[in-house]
Amino acid sequence: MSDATLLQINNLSCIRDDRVLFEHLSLSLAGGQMLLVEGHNGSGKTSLLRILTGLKLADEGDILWNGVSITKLTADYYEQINYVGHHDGVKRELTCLENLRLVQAMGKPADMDLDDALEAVNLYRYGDTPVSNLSAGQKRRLALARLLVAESTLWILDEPFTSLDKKSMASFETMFEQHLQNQGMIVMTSHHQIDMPESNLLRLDLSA
Amino acid sequence: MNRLSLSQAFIFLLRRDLTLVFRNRGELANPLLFFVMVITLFPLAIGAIPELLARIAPGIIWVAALLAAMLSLDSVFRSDFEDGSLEQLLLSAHPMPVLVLAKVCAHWLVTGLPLLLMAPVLAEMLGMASEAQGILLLTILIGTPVLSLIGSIGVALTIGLRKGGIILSLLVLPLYVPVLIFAASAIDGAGAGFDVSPQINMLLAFLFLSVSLSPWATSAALKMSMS
Amino acid sequence: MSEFLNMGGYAVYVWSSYGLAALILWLNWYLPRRQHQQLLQQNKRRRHGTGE
Amino acid sequence: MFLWFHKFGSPPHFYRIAGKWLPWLGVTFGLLLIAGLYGGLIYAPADYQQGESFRIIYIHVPAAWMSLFVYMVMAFCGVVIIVWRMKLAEVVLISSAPIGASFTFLALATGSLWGKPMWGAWWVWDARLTSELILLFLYLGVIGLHSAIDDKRIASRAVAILAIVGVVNIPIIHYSVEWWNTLHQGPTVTKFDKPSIDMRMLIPLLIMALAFKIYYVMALFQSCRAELLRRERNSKWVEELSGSN
Repeated sequence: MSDATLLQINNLSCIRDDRVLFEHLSLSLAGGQMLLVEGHNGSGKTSLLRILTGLKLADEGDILWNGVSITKLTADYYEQINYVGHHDGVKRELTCLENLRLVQAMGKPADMDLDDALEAVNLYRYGDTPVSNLSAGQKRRLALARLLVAESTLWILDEPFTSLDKKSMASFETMFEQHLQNQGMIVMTSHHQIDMPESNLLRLDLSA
Repeated sequence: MNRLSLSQAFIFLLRRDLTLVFRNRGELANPLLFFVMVITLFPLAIGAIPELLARIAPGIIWVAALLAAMLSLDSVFRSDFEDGSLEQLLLSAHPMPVLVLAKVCAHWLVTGLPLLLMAPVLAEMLGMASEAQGILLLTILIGTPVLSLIGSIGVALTIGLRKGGIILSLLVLPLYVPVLIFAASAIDGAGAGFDVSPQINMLLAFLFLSVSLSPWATSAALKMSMS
Repeated sequence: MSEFLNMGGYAVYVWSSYGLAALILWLNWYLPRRQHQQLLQQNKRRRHGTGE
Repeated sequence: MFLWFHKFGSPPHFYRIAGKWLPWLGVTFGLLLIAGLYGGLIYAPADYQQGESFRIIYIHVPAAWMSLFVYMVMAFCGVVIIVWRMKLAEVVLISSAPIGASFTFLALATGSLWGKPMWGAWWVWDARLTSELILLFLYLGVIGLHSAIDDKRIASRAVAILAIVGVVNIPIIHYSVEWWNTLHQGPTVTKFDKPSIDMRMLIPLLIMALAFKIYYVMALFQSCRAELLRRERNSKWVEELSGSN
């Protein structure tokens, strides 16, 4: 990954049912940086993240990836991002391993063994267990395992720590730091206190 | 490791959807049961007059197939929509229309194909002429995929709505009219001993048209529904 | 005149067609117009409500 | 050209222009309507077969033409919405739907009123009436879908897709129904639009068709203005508007 990798938000506005969630938002994020989006409920955090993924269209403004609008890039951009939203995006009828295989099939597979990925999120024992038998926290960990098995530069995470305990939070924070050290980027929202080095952390407060 | 090729991704998703259905076997028979029951209602409602039933059999079977196809449509995207898999598919590096086509194919294999197996039994029960039965199967084979493809557009448009069911039928049924006309008339014609290749050719044309166009509309509609 | 109104015995059909057309065209023009005026008034009220 | 398009497409500009045009459209429509009515009801001779009842075609045929025309306009707007995401197209599309549905309903109702004395029944499965009925369902689908989705910008994109899908299907449905009709009823059914129509009958028909078209633009502008106000009630230009009144 070169230093040129850059996510730019240009003059972005989002209006929902007459209410302006945010207006004229501009910032940029380089490799190795993390953007923490803060704000009270309904301040537009999720909307901003979904606009960044390209799932939602902004009412005004543009998102540029290496200088090119993401609406023009589509598939080339999707290959670069990984999104974990409110929903885990895992099928309850399939086992953990089958779910991860699906993630790989639909994206760009990383050079990581699926078993190792499960080990990393502490689910190794559950490889052949159907997801419907997992707890909420375990499902969340499986959802986050997609970050390891599909290669991507930009991670877009909407409340990744929901239903996770302290210990797994800490291990994911280490994983995030690793990703930043590899010149990756993270955009995330979280109600939890984040215990990560402030040096490459940007904060954006949408309630202001 | 490399990204899957397009055809590999298509087959992978098709197999995934089939696996999902077989792990929920209970729901598999529902559209088929509906199809059989609707047809059973007709003799009860209009009287078991053999000539009359044989005369209207193509129409009944096709209207029932149409309704069964429509009612089963909701399941194409429903569970993927609810658990967030759909947004992950939209963010996939593969082109969405191809993935949509895979899902619709899987859906047709489990809902459309069983109708094909059941249709001869029902045709016999309604006393349909045996010359017409082959054509009946042919029209179902060609026609029901068209129903699934067109219907998937309607489902994609209404998936985010709480009460999408009624509005779905309002959107989709008018678009089913041409298939219904040509399929029923092909069976009628075959029963009367006419050459029905024009009707069959029309149905084939509908199939090619909907295979090539509807996945685009469906993925555009899914994108709209997810935003 | 009465011959004209009689329409060669088809008066009911002809005049109800024209009447229906008049009604439908009038409705399509009148309803949006009324809505437009209501919206203008609402806006005025809102403006005065928040402005002062 | 594109600049003009862009300027015309901006909501405040369109709102003003539409307001200015409305009276002129009204006058034109009035004049055409008087001419058309005079031509259709008095000037045109009675049909030798159908007698005076044929005068219903001066409502029926223009309404049927408009029902198709309005759908084409909607599909065109649909393309503009999908490709350029133009706000004005969204407003035009959804404002057109009730007008188009009304024209379709009018064509159906007058067809039925004409059919009663001609065929002796209020409804026959004639090709044109059946196509109009299906077209009405298509219109109702657009209206229903739009009202079912709360977020109006998303709703506009949904109906845009639906209108485009519909317009691809309309010719297919139309020819299927036509074909079905000849198959089941034979070509003996009298059609409204005979190829050899008397000039004195044709001219009023064309005038009425033009009057309906002008009426559509007029009703469309009227309802677009209301829809624009509703959608943009928080924007600056609407606030300025209520200030200046």
